[in-house]
Amino acid sequence: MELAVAKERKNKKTEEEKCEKNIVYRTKNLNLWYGEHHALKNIDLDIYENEVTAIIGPSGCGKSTYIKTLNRMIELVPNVRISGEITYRGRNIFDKSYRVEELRTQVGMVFQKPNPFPKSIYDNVAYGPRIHGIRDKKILDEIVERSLRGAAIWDEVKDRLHANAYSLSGGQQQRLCIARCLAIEPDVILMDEPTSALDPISTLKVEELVQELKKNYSIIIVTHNMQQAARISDKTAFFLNGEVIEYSDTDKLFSNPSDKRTEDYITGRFG
Amino acid sequence: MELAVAKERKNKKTEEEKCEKNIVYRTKNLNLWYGEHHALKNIDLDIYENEVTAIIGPSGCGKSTYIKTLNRMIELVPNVRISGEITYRGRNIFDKSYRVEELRTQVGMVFQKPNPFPKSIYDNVAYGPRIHGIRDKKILDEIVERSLRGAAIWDEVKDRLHANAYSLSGGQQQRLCIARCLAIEPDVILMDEPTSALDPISTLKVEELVQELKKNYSIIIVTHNMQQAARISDKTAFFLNGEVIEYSDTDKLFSNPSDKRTEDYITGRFG
Amino acid sequence: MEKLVDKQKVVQNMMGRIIKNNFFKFIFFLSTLFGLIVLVVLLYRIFTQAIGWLDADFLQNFPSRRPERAGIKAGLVGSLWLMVIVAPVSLILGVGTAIYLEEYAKKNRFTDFIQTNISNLAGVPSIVFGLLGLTIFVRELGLGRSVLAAGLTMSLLVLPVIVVAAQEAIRAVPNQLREASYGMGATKWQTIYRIVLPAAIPGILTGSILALSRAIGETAPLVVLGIPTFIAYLPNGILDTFTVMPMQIYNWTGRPQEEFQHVAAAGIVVLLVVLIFMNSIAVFIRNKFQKRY
Amino acid sequence: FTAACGGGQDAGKDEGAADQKQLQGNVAMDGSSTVFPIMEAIAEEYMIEQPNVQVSVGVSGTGGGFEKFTKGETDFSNASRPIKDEEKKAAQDNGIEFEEFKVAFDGISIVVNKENDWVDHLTVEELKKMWTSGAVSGNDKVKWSDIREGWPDEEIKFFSPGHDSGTFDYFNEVILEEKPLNKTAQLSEDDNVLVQGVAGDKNAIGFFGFAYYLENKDKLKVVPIDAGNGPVEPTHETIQSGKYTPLSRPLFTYVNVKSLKEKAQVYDFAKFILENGAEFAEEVGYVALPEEQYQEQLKKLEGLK
Amino acid sequence: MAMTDDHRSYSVREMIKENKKKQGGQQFVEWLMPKLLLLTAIVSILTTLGILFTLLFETFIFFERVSIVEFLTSKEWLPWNEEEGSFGIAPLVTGTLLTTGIAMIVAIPVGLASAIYLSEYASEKSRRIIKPILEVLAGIPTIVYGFFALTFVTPLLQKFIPDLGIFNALSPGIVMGIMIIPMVASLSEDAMSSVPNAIREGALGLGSTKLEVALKVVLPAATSGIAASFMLAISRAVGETMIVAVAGGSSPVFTFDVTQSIQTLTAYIVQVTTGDAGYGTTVYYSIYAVGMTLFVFTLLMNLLAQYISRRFREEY
Ligand SMILES: Nc1ncnc2c1ncn2[C@@H]1O[C@H](COP(=O)(O)OP(=O)(O)OP(=O)(O)O)[C@@H](O)[C@H]1O
Ligand SMILES: Nc1ncnc2c1ncn2[C@@H]1O[C@H](COP(=O)(O)OP(=O)(O)OP(=O)(O)O)[C@@H](O)[C@H]1O
Ligand SMILES: [Mg+2]
Ligand SMILES: [Mg+2]
Ligand SMILES: O=P([O-])([O-])[O-]
Repeated sequence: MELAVAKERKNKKTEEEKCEKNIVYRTKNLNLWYGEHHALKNIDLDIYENEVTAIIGPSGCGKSTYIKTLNRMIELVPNVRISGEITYRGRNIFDKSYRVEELRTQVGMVFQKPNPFPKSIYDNVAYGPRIHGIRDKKILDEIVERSLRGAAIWDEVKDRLHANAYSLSGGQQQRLCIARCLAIEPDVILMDEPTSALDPISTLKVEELVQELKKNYSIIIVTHNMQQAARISDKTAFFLNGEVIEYSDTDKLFSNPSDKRTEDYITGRFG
Repeated sequence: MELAVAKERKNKKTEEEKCEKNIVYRTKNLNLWYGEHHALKNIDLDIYENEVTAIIGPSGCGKSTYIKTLNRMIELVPNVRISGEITYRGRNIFDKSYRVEELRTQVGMVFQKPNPFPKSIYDNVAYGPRIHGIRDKKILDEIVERSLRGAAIWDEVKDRLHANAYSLSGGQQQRLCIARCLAIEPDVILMDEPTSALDPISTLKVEELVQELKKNYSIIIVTHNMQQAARISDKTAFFLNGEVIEYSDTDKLFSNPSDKRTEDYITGRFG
Repeated sequence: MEKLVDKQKVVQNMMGRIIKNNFFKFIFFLSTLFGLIVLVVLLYRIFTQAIGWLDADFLQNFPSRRPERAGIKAGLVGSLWLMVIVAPVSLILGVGTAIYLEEYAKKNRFTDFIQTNISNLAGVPSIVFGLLGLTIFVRELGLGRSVLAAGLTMSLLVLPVIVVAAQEAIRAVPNQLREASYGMGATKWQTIYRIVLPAAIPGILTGSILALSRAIGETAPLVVLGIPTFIAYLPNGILDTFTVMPMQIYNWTGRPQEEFQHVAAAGIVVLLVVLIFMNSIAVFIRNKFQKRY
Repeated sequence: FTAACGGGQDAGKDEGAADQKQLQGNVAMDGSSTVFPIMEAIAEEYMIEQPNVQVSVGVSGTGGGFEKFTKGETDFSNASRPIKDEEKKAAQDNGIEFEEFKVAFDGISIVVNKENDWVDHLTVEELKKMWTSGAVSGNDKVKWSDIREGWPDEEIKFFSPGHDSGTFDYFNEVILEEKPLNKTAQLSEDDNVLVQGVAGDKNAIGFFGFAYYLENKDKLKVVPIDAGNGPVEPTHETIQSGKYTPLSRPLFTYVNVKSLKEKAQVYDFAKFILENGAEFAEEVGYVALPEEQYQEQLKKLEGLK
Repeated sequence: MAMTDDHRSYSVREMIKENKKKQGGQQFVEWLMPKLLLLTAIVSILTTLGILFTLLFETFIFFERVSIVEFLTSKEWLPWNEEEGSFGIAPLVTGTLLTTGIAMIVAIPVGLASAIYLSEYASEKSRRIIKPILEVLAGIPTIVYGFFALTFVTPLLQKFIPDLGIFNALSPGIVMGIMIIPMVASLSEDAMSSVPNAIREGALGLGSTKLEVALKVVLPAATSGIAASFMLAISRAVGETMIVAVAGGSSPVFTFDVTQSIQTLTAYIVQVTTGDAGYGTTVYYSIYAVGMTLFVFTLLMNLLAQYISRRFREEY
């Protein structure tokens, strides 16, 4: 098992602080095949509460595959075969009795390309609460406002809540997607390269938002941008060819990688 | 005007070596609008013969727009307006009498995503020579072999020249596209993020190939990967918001950028 | 390295290739124009024949032995009644089938079979559907030559077209939207009902309206069903007998009196106006709700 | 007369129901396309008198009409020939009783092109010779000169209604005597198309219903037929009196006796047909029966009530 | 738990949990909908079965009276003669093939050329205007085309071909072709537009003219979609009724002469259903045999189309 880490980086961690953090996700010996293609190999990884965990690695190494497995979104792909175990808050997510809708209500997801619904801004955010049976207009209004505030986009859209979401810029769309995700108050938020389709300024905004959100949520973020991982995450996992090569505190991984391949990657030798 | 540079980097350049290189492309005060959107602003840039010129910059800064203007591919986009001048080998490419087909025969292009034709490998490479009136089977065979060798993919495909190009892997497809481009013996090769869709190993191969090709061709390459620019190019231009912020020898630009924004970018402060 | 590509020749060839391109561009343009010209000729002939016969009376009158008294009312209203059945039945069946095939069906032989069967039905001549409707709806189910029997026959006739259009529209909804919905913990049906269908509706409607306009112009299957030609009353319900515009037009063109040719032309104009109206709705929907994702 | 527009609804108002009981219900009629114009006219007028009765007239052809009639799907079936034995049997099998009524005469008119100045009349034999396949030295390419001395040495162009029409059926029976039709004949189901064909070709000859000739008198030349009593041209008089033989034929409507008995409107409509058939037949280009025949049939009808 | 710093009166998370307990109805809907939708999908199968049932039953009776060998091999279709009638399907098939063939000779080149123009040359704007106008052409009732063929095209053609009969295969064939142009154009255009622009750019980047891109790259890449549009067009032409019934004549003769009057399979069915033939006669049953022939024909066309589109399916 990994050493638990204190939230403030650069502080010296003491043995006593170990296990101060709760484990949200525990992955044990996970293997995944797309048909014949072995995309994830013996993954062991623990994700901690109220931290930002970054997953980095070159294209095709399995980052998206892994993060999609965490909320069983991977099951939408035909011919996927999985072995091993993932527990979320102690419960095996592949359990028959675990309804996938329930899991996904707890675990929100933000995607690489902003994907708002072709509806109004308001309806986008209210979508989640509505499908979960919240109908009361007043409560919905409140949820929408709070979520949009939470995603730091309220001020930009408050005057046009009923405009179509596609009238927003890419960066705004992405924050709207985050707001949509917040509206059902998930426990964990998965983000798959949430800024790769955004301009630098929007990227900055989203990054700040992630920092803000981790107070209340556990966040797992896939990124191909190492600087980004270094800037915003507490822990980083480096994937290569479907394997976890290295997983440790972000500071340590970037300043003093223990594996040669990690070093090659972060110094731009390949990828 | 920029200082001319000797081909071997790290050598000290002397004043006498100035202008040793011929200018292939000269861009003067180029402006470009997509409808209302001002995408390129007052671009001045000279491209030298038998060099690799890299263009870097964050997403949306106009890299692709610029490179597409060089072979007038940009004209395929409706509502594009251009002012200023680009001369290729002394001739204004926007000249009425300058046939766009002729220009593009001189200036090959490799795209971000490999885009082979849905034909056999052989027919892909033979396509260019054929449309230019070369019918002789023997000459075609020779051109195909030479181009595939030139793109360092001959050994991998020589036994299945008549297989469909889409049976190749992404990296092979990209090299096939390069071979296709070499087959008409262009003078300049434009490459728009040619490796961004490839895995690390294929990327490496393409990078080596670029180094090899610059002996015979002038190459302009767009990349979002700064390490790549540093590794393979002689000159680098840094674009931001449609402007050229800095253009100089690659070594200089990366080790000692003269603009604060360049520095911010290459140190990963944004983008 | 010796050059295999002779630049000189390449440049020499260039002019010929460009001329060829321009020549063919012109040919292609003429071909496109050809269809349009035929349309103009056709419309011109019909309109000049119809002029003077097409007035408010024509729209308000029932058929008559006297050409100057004959009107399209029964056919016009009958065609609309036909739509009352065809639109909901074919839409529900067509969209239901499309959703099943695109969202629920597993890739297996049975699904392949349904798919093959649908594309095959799309090619079955309309007159064969007439035989089907006559046997099953008119006779076996005892619906007689009613709006219902004809409507069901026509629904089956256009069903494959609607299924295919709806499938394409559903397929065009980006997967990311489905993923986003599932990601919120939505169930499959919630996702389909709240996300996929609304996004696909413009496409579905466009295809369906074009299919329905085909149903409005069809004659052959109704001839086989034995839909009456002379009717001087309007149907009160879906079990009443009725007639449609193409049947009336068909009858008028066969009459001995020259004047009926003009009546027929006037009928064609009315039918065309209805069709163009429907097509413009389709075009409007298509342009207005162009996919923005 | 345009005042009568707008259908029956308001027309019935002033005539009132003083002497006549207002009826209700449906009358379903189908069958011959030849009879259709007469029935259309009758139905149109009938519905002015009885606005609450809904009469529908279909055009499934004589055979198609009988198919439905013998299954009990219609009350009336119009026919341009008498019912056939198979159809009678089908009716019997389905327990359908029916009665036949004559409505009018049609005179099948033989026509040639306006510019044809050589044909003054044709005998039945000549007709038979030219129209029957292989009757002229085993050849279907018949010249005018093959038919009568002195006529041009040019090939005749034949235009005939399609094999499945009542008109052809009758021609087939009385002229061809069931022998195959000349194979060079152009066939169409649409009589207007035949009119155009004959009008457009100097060497053409064709035949179709009297109404189509009447409407196109100016474009065509009708041929008097000699059945042994000298050439007779088809006119109202010659057709009605039976002088125009053998090409004048009766048109029928068949009524379902059960409907007649059970539905007042069917009986009433049948009566209306017989009372007004003469007038409307003439109006749409057919020839009325002699008056006494209508009277006889009305009596027959009353007997069925 | 979450959002502890937020001053709110309720927890969405709690509300969702609360609601989950009452969501039996939702689960029932989830269970029910696929089954309902499957039922709608089965309607299409029932339709085919219905067609087969309708046709087979009466076709069977027909073949009790006429030998299937005669039906398939005889070159004479003389159903009207009670005693010496002959039921060889060949003349109707050749009539159908002739008109279909002519229609294809018109529709395929013109339709394809229009598709190329619309997809490769025309601007987005003109495409948006022209396509719907062409669709109007496809929407005009076929009976209108029938009279157009008879009263306009035939006389026009007679000026060039004096021997042309008033009924012939040529004129309705051409008009049918015109009617089908939009279908070929529209479907082929769809197939060509779905060829990724990247491939087009690749070719242009090599100095190709637009013509070369269209003919040497886009067309081959869109083969399957284009072939499918041809197949559909053929099916449509084979099944077309009113045009040939009006302008083609009703002479079932075994001929390949396009200037002659012919009869197609569909026109025969219309002739009999609107005609004089008695119920229960062999002629009556023959329309079901002819209908069956049409059905089998379109089935074969369709299987061929599927084979072609599978065979030439491009993966790009
Ligand atoms: N649906 C699929 N079917 C088959 N193989 C797949 C599928 N999705 C991904 N793969 C393969 O699995 C491997 C891992 O893919 P994955 O998308 O997880 O990579 P990634 O690390 O997210 O890359 P990127 O940075 O490009 O998003 C790749 O080799 C990919 O080709
Ligand atoms: N066809 C177009 N119509 C309108 N605007 C466009 C179009 N193509 C690009 N743009 C805009 O022009 C700007 C420059 O785009 P360009 O594609 O050149 O960027 P880039 O530097 O190549 O970015 P990337 O790294 O994402 O490829 C962007 O703001 C983009 O949104
Ligand atoms: Mg990924
Ligand atoms: Mg770009
Ligand atoms: O329709 P007919 O039977 O009279 O030809």
